[in-house]
Amino acid sequence: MLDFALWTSMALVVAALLLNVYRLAVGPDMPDRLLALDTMYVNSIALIVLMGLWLNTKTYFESALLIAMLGFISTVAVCKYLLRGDIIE
Amino acid sequence: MTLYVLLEGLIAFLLVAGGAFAFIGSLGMAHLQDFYMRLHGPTKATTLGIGCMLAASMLYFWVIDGQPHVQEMLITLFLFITAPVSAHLLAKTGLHLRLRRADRTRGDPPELRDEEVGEKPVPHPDLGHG
Amino acid sequence: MTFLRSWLPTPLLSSLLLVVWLLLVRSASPGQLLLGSFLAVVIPLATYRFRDSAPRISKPWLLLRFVLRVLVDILVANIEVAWLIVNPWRRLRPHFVEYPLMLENRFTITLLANTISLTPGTVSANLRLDGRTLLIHALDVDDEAALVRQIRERYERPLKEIYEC
Amino acid sequence: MESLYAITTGVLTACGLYLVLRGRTFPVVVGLTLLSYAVNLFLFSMGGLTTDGAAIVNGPGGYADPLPQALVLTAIVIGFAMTAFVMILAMRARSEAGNDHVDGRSREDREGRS
Amino acid sequence: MTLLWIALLPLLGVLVPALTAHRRRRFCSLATAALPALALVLTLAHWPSLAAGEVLRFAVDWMPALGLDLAFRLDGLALLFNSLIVGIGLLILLYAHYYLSATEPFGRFYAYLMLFMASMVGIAMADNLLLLWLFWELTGLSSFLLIGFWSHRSDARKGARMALTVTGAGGLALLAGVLLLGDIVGSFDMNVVLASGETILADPRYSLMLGLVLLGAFTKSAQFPFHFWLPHAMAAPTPVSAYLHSATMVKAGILLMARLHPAIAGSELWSLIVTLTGMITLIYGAWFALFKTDLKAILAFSTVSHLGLITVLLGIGSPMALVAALFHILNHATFKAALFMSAGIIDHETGTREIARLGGLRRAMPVTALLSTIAGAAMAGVPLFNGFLSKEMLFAETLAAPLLGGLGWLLPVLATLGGVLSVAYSLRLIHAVFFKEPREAPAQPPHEPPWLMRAPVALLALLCLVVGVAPVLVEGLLGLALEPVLGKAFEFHLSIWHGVNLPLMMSLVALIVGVAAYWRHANLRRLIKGFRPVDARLVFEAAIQSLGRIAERNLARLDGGSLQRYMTLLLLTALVMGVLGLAQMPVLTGSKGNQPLDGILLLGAGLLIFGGIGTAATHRYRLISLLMLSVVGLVVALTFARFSAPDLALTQLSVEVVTMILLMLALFFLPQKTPKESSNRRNLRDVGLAGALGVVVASLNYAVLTRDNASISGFFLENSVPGGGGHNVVNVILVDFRGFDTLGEITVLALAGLAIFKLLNRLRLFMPHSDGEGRLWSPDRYPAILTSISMALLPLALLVSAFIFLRGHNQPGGGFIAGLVTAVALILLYMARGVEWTQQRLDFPYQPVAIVGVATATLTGLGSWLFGYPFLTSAFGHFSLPLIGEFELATAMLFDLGVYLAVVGATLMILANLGKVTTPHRPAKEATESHATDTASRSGKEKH
Amino acid sequence: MIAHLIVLPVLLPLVAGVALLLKRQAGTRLKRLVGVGSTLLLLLVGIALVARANGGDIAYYALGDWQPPFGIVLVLDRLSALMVLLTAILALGVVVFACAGEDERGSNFHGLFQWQLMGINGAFLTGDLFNLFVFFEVLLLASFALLLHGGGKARILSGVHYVVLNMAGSALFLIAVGVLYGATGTLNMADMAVRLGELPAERTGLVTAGALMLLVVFGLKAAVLPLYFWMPRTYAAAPAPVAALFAIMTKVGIYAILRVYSLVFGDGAGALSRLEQAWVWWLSLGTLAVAGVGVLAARDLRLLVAYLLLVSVGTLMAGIGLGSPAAVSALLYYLVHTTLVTGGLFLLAELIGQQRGKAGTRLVRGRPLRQGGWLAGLFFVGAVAVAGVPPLSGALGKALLMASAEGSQRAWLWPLLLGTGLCALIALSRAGSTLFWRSQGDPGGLALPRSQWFGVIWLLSAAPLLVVLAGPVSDYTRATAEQLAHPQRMIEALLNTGGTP
Ligand code: NA
Ligand code: NA
Repeated sequence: MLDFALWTSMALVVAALLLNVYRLAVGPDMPDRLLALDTMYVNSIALIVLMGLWLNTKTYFESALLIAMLGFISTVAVCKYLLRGDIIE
Repeated sequence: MTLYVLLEGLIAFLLVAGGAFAFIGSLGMAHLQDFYMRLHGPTKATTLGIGCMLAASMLYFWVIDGQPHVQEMLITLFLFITAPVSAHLLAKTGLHLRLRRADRTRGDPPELRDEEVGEKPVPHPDLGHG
Repeated sequence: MTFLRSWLPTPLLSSLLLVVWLLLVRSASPGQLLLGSFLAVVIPLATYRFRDSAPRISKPWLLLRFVLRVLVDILVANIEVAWLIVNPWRRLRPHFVEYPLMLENRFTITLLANTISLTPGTVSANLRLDGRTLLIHALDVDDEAALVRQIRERYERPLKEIYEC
Repeated sequence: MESLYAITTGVLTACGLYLVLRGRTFPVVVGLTLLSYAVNLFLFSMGGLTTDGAAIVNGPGGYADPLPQALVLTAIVIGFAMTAFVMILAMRARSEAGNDHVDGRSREDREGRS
Repeated sequence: MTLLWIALLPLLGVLVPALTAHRRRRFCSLATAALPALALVLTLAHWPSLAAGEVLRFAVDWMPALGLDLAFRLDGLALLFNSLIVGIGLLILLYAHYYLSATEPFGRFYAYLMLFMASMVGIAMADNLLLLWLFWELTGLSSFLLIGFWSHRSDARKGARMALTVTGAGGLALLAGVLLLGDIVGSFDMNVVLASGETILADPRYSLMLGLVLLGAFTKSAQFPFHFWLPHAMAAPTPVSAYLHSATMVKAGILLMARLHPAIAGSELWSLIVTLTGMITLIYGAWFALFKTDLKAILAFSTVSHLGLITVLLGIGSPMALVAALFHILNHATFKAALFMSAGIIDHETGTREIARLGGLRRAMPVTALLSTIAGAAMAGVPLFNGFLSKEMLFAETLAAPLLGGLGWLLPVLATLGGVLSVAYSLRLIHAVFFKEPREAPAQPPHEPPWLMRAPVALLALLCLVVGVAPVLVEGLLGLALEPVLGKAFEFHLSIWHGVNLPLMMSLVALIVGVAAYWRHANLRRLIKGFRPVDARLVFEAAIQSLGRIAERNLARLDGGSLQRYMTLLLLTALVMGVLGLAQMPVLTGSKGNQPLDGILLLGAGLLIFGGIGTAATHRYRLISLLMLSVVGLVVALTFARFSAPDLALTQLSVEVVTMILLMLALFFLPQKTPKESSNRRNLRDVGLAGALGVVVASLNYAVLTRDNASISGFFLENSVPGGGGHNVVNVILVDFRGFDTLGEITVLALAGLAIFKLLNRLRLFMPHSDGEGRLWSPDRYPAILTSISMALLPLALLVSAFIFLRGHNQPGGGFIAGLVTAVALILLYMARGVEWTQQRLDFPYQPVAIVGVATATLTGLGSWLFGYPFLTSAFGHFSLPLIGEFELATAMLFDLGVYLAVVGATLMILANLGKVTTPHRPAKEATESHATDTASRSGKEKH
Repeated sequence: MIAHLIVLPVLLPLVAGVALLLKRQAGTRLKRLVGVGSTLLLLLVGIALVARANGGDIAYYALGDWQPPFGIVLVLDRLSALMVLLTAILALGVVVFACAGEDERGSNFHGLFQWQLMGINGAFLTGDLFNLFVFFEVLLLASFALLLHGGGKARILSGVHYVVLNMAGSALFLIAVGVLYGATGTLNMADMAVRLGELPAERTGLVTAGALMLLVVFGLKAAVLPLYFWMPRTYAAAPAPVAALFAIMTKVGIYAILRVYSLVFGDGAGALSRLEQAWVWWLSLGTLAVAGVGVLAARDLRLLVAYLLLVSVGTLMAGIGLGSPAAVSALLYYLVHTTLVTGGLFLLAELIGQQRGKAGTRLVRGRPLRQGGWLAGLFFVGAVAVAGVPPLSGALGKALLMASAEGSQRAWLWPLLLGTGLCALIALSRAGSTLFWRSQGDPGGLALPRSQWFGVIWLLSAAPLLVVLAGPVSDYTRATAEQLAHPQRMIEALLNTGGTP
């Protein structure tokens, strides 16, 4: 049952990532693409967690933690760039 | 024994639910009509989806190791701190760029009106590019 | 007391840090407790200069209640939004809502804004420069006033209560 | 799996190199970054592709080759240092030359010459 | 040992004028003369022993690897030449003492002269082929300095360069020839070479070697067609001309031919080339000497002619011809030096060397006139003067030479023609200057020069006369000199009268027709107007200049200054190399088959390919391209995680964020879009090239991945815990097994910070006030929500980085990642709160942090010295404290702390400094803004 | 200290650099003292290393006490000792020269300089392929920073080319190292040599690809024909002391080729043995030809010197292409000569430019030089030496190399070598006569400081000294070449117990 759930979940996350890619490619505007990228980051946390479950290891916990903590900073930087141009002012 | 079956079921449920939320979040992002609406999916559904999976992971390792694993809560904590911020900034950026909203959207925020207060009107030197 | 003040200016933050540390190292051995406490004291001191004068929490127990309420809201309302997204027959009624803020402190406003963003159906889209109005984008709203009222009662008031302002 | 991996590094390398061959500094820097990703993946795989074998020793087990990992880590950091430098150099070159062509010559210059 | 002194004394003599130049000229001249005079005395002192049949040699090893020895010999030939070189050199010195004007830097002049003398002596005495070549080239250099002495004059500069170029080229050919010769013989030792004539002639490389050596000799001795530099060398001060073109420089080639005669002459080829070249030169030089109007030019062309004469004799190569050659070397040196010096006196006194403007000087300067007439007569080959004797010997030898078969009559006829011409030009020279009435009276009446200035001329003229009357006097010297040239002793006798024979007739013909020719000179002139020689200098200059132009054009074609072209070349080279390797592989797939694929892997690969191609395809829209790049960065991190590299995943993730921020910061000051410039063809070509290399890389990758790898890594896995005290092998490799790499790497990082700091110094940037679409910037400088969150995040981030740092040795993590996390958290503050606010609170300089990091790592490594271990040896131990329990301390942690600090410091140096530069809120705000508009308007012109 | 002698050439400049960079605001005098002092010490260390290596033993230093092939080792043999000493000699002249004020024109000169030396010495000493990469990067980044010292448009723009090409080169390096590691499983060069001896035939192509790509990288650093284009302009634009120091940077590429291909792809490598040689040979000839053209075309003294450096690259590569111990010995002798002399010429060009005012180093009529006599004398020495005209060192080096060519090699090498020599002669005589003779107006400029004179004379005095000491120097290079021709000795020293740790 767990295996099935794991694979289902993975399939869903994969599908989610593909949707992100779609939005990233299509746009139409910069914030759309940025949103797609940001979501991709978050979804990749899911991917890592699922991998940890699959391999039965906690080695990748920090990777997920780091994405959660730092992933949004790229988004913030691009937003700031679009808003103000100069991101450190 | 039954406890384990129950737990396994719970874990499986959480996993699938998490996957489903993540998917729906991205689905919303992919197919809703305007940027402001697309923003909603990832901000919440995805975050919740990750939360579910993390819960599943916590439970799973708890079961496997026989001792509590609550580390994953930290990831959720960070996500809850950061996700709304990126959503907010994205929305702000969308407003700043005056992205089109769906026609039926109600409310007329001044952010989306034509006149806006900005800084000195010096044209960008690269305007001619491209 | 002054000793405690100067070494532990933000007890709540310090305890949060200690908890996080123990979660991180997945151990509550005396050694880790000691190390965690050390970090929980040192880090706030080191980063003290980077904090604006944060509002003091007068009623911590209310904070706990608030957090739980938000969690539940997230859970419940998310299902609603999921349904909104998935359901092909449903026509969404998006709405830009201007929300007049009662809170004045930036930090608490941030908490409110983030709460609004996390709870389904709403994203705080712009905090106006004057800090008085929050522009909210709602995914599916029937009654603007009801939304404003709900936010006010459910989130803003408790926050005001928690922080002494 | 190995073939897919190899194709991927190949494609990334090609994309990076294509950008490196562009005439403006920014795409070139982006290309160098992309190239370094590709090269890191390449170097990383020189010890083979191992699933579930992080080289954290505790007992016996099939571990991934840790040496290429250490090399790649070094390469990532050096690559970052280089990228940072070249990016800012490109900014500086733009401010000196007035344009961002890799040769510091504007289109008029180049057309005037040839 | 005295041999060494003879060779070295003139060389030391270079220093004397340099040291005494500040004294009075008389002192300096005398002092300069002392050492060469001593050398001359020493040389002559060996005469008796030479006469007794000895050959004196001296040798010490110098560069055995090359076969170069410091070896000198003193034989008859060297004696003859040394006497000429040093003897005439001393006379020239005396003459120059009066010749140079008071303001000229005589010390320098003397030094050059001495250098030249030393190098000539070296050629004469070298007993090693390579040593000979060294001195040979040194004559070229010193003559360059001498000819260009009046450097303010364009003709002097050009003449000097021409002489250097032509003789230098010859010298290079000579080097090749000498190396070949040494290779044929197996030694550069002159004795061995001279004794190996037969081996040399039999060697298949003989003709090539001969050609190269003769090229050297002919260029130096101004043989046709390399003669053209010589007349232009006349731009030198007259003492120089007198020296270089009578006794020395031009004789070097002759000397070389004479020196190597036993070894390389003796073939048909030699005779043919040398004789014919000499003959052509003889006629050519004489012909043009007749039509020159500048005194020194006449002398120059006559020199060319006389060198041809000597060459002819060397080419004929019979014993008497060699005697004649040596004899004429001596004779030519005397009369030509005398004539040059008197030409200098005339120039000095009248201010001109144009024969048209001269005339009747016998009245004003009778002594000079007499001396010049004597020397001129010698040059013309008038009986009773020395030139007559050697010229008659030439006639005799041309008659006897068994050359050219049926055309054998040609040589004597041409020789006679040469004689005719030389009579004519000598007569013209003397007559026009001293005897013909001048066309106009000179502005100042000329005087006789001081008698000491005239003394050298007198001495030489006297020699002409004495030798001409009593050639017996030089028989001994010539005999000695002949022996090494001929390779054996030879008995001969010089006399004035051989009876009435064909050579005498030829001399008479030469005299009579020569006088007649001068008589009808004007008609002849008209006759040859048609084929006046092209001015060699102009041709040479034009040739050199067009060489430069051609070089420039070709270089521009080759190297257009285009990075794209360079990069294409680099990649093409790499492609060729890669393909060459792959082509040698019988099969690409190794023995280790593919592992199974799954959906996640496909997705990952798909995302990477999407991101990569997306980055490339959207590169003209830079921000989008960046987002695509970010996808690649993220998925690369996931790939690392997927394939068991958590440390790499962490590093990649944090570097990715920092890179992104960096690129955004930079992009602000660059155009937002790339104009479409490249043609489709070029794009296609680039795609092809990049794609091909991609295929190569993929193939290599695949080939390695499908093969087993017997790596040394087992050692690391085994020793990580017992030897390095850590469970995370990657980290132990980084801080211990290969800590030296890491030390280098943090140095690189710190260097990047320093370099960027340098780059940002006084950087002038324009600040766009609106974005790419012309939209104004948002007025919200520091969005409040971001502000609050960045502050809330900071303590948490620090805690996490402490966690990552501390566990690094045993679990994924370590100093790098911890450092990057800290830095990113701080950068977030910069983004959220701005430079001013943050800087007030982070008020320490970053450079020391980075450097302290490097220092910490270094000092940790140095610590092991205290315990007698090599640099970077680690130590660790498990300790136990009550309450806390067991814990581990390792020096590697200290090393890692250095890494942490270096990363934090360097990253902040890079990003924060970059942020600061671009921020208008600085003390120098006004200045920046004026710059900004400035640059903005400038950049505005850049629109396409 | 003696036990750690081998690591000192890296540590000394590292520590000095740290000290200098730590106190950015320290007084100029103190910085100069530290910079010059450290370089002086480095010189002593270099001498000690050469003295030790000259015994003929090969020693190594195992960093972290991890024995080869597992840990990183520094290897001391005649070649590495020679290169370190050469670097120190060059550096001393350069750093003293810079003390005249060039060091104050931008930030952190002395610190960066020391780290640059660290990178160079590390590259010369390391016995590990990846560590070589790291040191390449150290010296590259330091050189980037130094190149931009003092700013200026030409520097920045030539810097872009330099940096971008070198970064691409670094990527290639990593690929090559990766392939070699993938095929052999080791990074230690001696160990790699051993493993190549037992390499299965089906991997030959893989290793060939890696080795040849590595050759591209080294060729890029060495500035050989299709890859040299970054060099002339970059060097011509660099500040004089930096350009002079750069004289050794191309030699790092040459050194790397010598080291890697003699050790790893030596006789023991079977089919892979000396696989670089044919390439190097033909490319060197091409380089010589192009460099000759460049020399003729250069209209600026600095550019001229840069192209002369390119000539020397071609000459050195030809030595590698010839391959015999005699040729390698010749190229090493020539390498010492050309490094010091071109370094001196770069410095000299700066002095000349300073005194010519507006005309700078452009080869056009300018004002006379205030100290023209001395400068002209030094220029004469440098020019004679670099053109390969007797009686200075270039001539001997060139003759040595020509003599070492055999058979048909001569037909290619001799004409080219002699031809470029002639080009150099033409160009230098033209340059000299324009700079020192063809002047008008009154001399201007200030008298030059003593330290600058020292720098130039220190470096150019190599030209006569190498002639006077031609015997011992060529004996040493000959022994070095023999050592390189027998890599087995090094392999034994490193992998058995032969060496002293
Ligand atoms: Na979100
Ligand atoms: Na800024």
